[in-house]
Amino acid sequence: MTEIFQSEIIISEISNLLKDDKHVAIGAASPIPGSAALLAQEERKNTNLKLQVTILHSQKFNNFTDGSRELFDASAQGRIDTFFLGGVQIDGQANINLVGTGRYPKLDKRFSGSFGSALMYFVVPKIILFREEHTPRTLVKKVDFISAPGISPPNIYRPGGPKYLITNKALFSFNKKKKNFKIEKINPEFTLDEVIKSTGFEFKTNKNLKYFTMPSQKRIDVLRNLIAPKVLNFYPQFAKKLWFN
Amino acid sequence: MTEIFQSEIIISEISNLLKDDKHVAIGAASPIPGSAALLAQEERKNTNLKLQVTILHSQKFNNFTDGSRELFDASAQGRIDTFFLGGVQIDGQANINLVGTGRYPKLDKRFSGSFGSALMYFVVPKIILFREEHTPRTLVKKVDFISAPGISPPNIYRPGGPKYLITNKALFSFNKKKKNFKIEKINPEFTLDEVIKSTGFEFKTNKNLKYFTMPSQKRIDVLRNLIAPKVLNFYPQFAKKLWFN
Amino acid sequence: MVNFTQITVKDIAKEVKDNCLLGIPADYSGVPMSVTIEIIKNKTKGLRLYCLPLTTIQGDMLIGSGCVNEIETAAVTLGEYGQAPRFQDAIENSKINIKDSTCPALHAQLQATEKSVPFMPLRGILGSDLYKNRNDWVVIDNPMNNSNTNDEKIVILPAVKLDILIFHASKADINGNVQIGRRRELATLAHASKKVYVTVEEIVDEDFFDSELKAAATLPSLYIDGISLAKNGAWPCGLTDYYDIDTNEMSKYAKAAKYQETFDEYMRDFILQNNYSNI
Amino acid sequence: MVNFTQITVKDIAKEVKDNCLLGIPADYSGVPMSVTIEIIKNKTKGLRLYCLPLTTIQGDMLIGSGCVNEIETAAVTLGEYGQAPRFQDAIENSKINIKDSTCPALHAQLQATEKSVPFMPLRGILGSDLYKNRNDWVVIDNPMNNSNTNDEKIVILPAVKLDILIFHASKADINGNVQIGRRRELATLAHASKKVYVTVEEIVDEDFFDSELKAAATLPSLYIDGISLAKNGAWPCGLTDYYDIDTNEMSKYAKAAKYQETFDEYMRDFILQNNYSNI
Repeated sequence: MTEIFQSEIIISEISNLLKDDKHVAIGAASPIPGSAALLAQEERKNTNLKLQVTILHSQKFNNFTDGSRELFDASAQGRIDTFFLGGVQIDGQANINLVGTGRYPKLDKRFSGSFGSALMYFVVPKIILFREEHTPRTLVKKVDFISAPGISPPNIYRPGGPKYLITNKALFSFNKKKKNFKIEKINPEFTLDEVIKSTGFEFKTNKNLKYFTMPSQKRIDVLRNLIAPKVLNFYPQFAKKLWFN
Repeated sequence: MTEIFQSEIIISEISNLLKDDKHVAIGAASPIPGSAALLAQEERKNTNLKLQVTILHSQKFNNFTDGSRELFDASAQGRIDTFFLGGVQIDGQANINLVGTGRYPKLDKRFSGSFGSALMYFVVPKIILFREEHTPRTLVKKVDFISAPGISPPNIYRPGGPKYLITNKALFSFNKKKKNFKIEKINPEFTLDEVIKSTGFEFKTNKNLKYFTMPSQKRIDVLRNLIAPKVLNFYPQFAKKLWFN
Repeated sequence: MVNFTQITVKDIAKEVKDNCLLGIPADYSGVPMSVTIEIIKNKTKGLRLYCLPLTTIQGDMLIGSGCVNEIETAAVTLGEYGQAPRFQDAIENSKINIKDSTCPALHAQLQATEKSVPFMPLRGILGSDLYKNRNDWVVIDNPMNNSNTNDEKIVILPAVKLDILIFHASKADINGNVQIGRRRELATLAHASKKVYVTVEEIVDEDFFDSELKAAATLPSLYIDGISLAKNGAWPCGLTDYYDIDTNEMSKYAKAAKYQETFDEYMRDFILQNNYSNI
Repeated sequence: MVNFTQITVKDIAKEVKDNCLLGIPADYSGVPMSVTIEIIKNKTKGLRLYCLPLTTIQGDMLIGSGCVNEIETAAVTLGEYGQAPRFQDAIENSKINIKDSTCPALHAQLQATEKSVPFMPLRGILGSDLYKNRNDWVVIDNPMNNSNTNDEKIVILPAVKLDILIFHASKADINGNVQIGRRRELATLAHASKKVYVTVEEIVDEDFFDSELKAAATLPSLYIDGISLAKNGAWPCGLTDYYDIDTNEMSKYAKAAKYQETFDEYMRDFILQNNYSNI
């Protein structure tokens, strides 16, 4: 069997999380979620449950025609099942910080900004938090700045919110009522103890803790032969580094 | 000189009212204002002050591309200088009624409805009220239903409002401060007394009262040779009756 | 041949349930007359019509046929062919409820749903009797300090979500995308509707998204629940680049609709000899 | 040949006055880089950038060149080329003010101006620190009874009117209409701007309104105050159907912009050997 890259395993895991979706949207700077969504779409091509994938930074995979506000409008209308958000920091209550570390506004380290998170996190039913780096620096007890909160009081309109968090070490689910993460799957290269040590917040452990599933050779073939060339179109740097170097 | 139709004289008079405009818009069921605007546009074709004419019910003379809300948005933005409104009834305070006569909602006689008047009357700087029929039935003391009010208190945003009222008998100007109409021009076929008798509200008379200006032969030629065929495209019934029967 | 399940005009009409809130496009936006006839044949009752922003023969026929319970609109008119007689009769004799509105309010209420906000502000309106008769509209003090108008009062309008929208368009592509051209109010209507059905003159063997120009004129399939072919589907109304309004038929209708008896007679003929194919 | 007065890129840059509120299109909407260089050469000061909803190299260059006093944005980033270094430096060292926002809020504030209403409501946002740092945003109790959320709190955002908008597009026609395709956010930006200037790759000998399809992809001339030809006007950013982003140049910029000294050096070269014609 050919060597399987770390990123490909995560792509495969994310792809599994999309199985009942009808429409997945991919925002800025999300090559791994984008690849995962296109993979799921390809694998369901000949089934009754087609998957629509909208990749904002692509011409071809963007079926919106009402300008760049349409993603937000369509999401608020409840037409997008899954969206991905990242975070410079993510904390145990699923608050995300895309703005920077230190004391706002004069930050120690400024990052890009909150993008559409302050609406998307509220309205898309299945938000998957994705951050490759899994360290006490990224998964923190409390974020320095809340770009978008993980939970909201009942007098705030909030049909959507966090469902999963996936990193290069583990997959977590989020429990809205208990306001905490539970580990679901672990990268076989790490122990649970190692994951606990690299996580700045407490999370619930799982008696049925599973390992990341190795993608089948068939899936890897689909990914490399059919998906990679598509990704090259709109995330050229990422695709070149992973598949075309 | 050829016979000049009553409607052509009114078209010519309206055309004179558009002289400093940059953009005139024409709404539903307004063949006479539409003809007047196209005439003004044609006569200014080779000057520095071009006139843009938007006729909503035309494909060719409609330069909007944002759907049917664009007229209202563009007007609210202050981009339309002149718009026309009619009325089943118009009263001495320039209130207009497009809904019907009698006691709302069970009216004696129902008409089409208020269209966009309840916004347009507030935001377009020069609203020209146009109603061919000039009788105590159309120009009334008080309208039965206010589709849009002629004046507003200072805590209402209102950059626009009524400037003129033109009928087949007379042209009036409206004074916003004094909240009344003043007669400016009269159709030479009528006396001032006749106009007063056919008007249900009191208006200010004018020492310098003028007659409707007969359009020059040149203007009539432009109207019949160049404008009439255009009007035929989007107000076929009107154009056929007036010019092509 | 096409990558979506084509349905019939009858299928679409069946989706229009009694008492539903039905989106009605203006005369220039593609009037779905072929489906309208089927709705009338189905004896559908209690419809609430939401016009963006007005209706002509479609609304008048539905009202005259007893399908309508309520109408929210800025106008009902036959345009150059005069007033809408069945509408007039229904109002003058209190046969239907009316929510008299104004064009920009009808747009704004759908835009609120498009953005999933509970309301939209709109200027104008105050001082109009429209406001007096709408208990779903609210006046508030402008909470912003950015207005030049002191103590400004402003109307806010509720978000309105349609149960179903039906319109007629020129073309669908093989993937069920529909060409709407400049008729972007159809996009707003679709965004604010639970279900959207479209009749088209033709289905073309291409994907509009393969061309940036065509894509710009497209309502994407993701908002569309079903498409039916219906040649002359807007007749006797017109359709941009396809056919003009049928002036003879409109004059005939305007005359017939003056009285309920002559309207009923007209409708019997109209239904029998209808001009649509692919029903 | 054309029915409007063609101006130059330099003419457009001169319209960008010190301290004005300048509309900044996203990287996918047509970045007016040729004008950006001229603004930098003019040593324009105190600009307030309003990004819809983000900026990449354009904003970073303007900030690094000392032209900017404030930025309202959902993000500044070089995308695949990393963080925006001059922006980071400016924030970390308090050289500019920032109004951190979120994409839909930046859209909604312009839509408010488009409709000439003083504010727009928007859901989300509450519980975010964005809100805490915006004293121009207000929370109100939802005044409508149509919400399923009891005692709902909702944010309202002020209407924002831009002093000037500049973007780059593919084509203008002989009457000064500009093709924007699916980039309809450019229409919203234009509707909400006092002045609008456009650079284009080419001016074509036709009127877009002669075709319903082309008309649908058009921003009408009535919103446009001046047009200049600028071949490769978005370089090193890309332009749909014309050219892709210049990956080499972007990498080079991302590296150089890490430090002010290397940025300054880069900018000296960039200005001298710029790739735009028709300046």
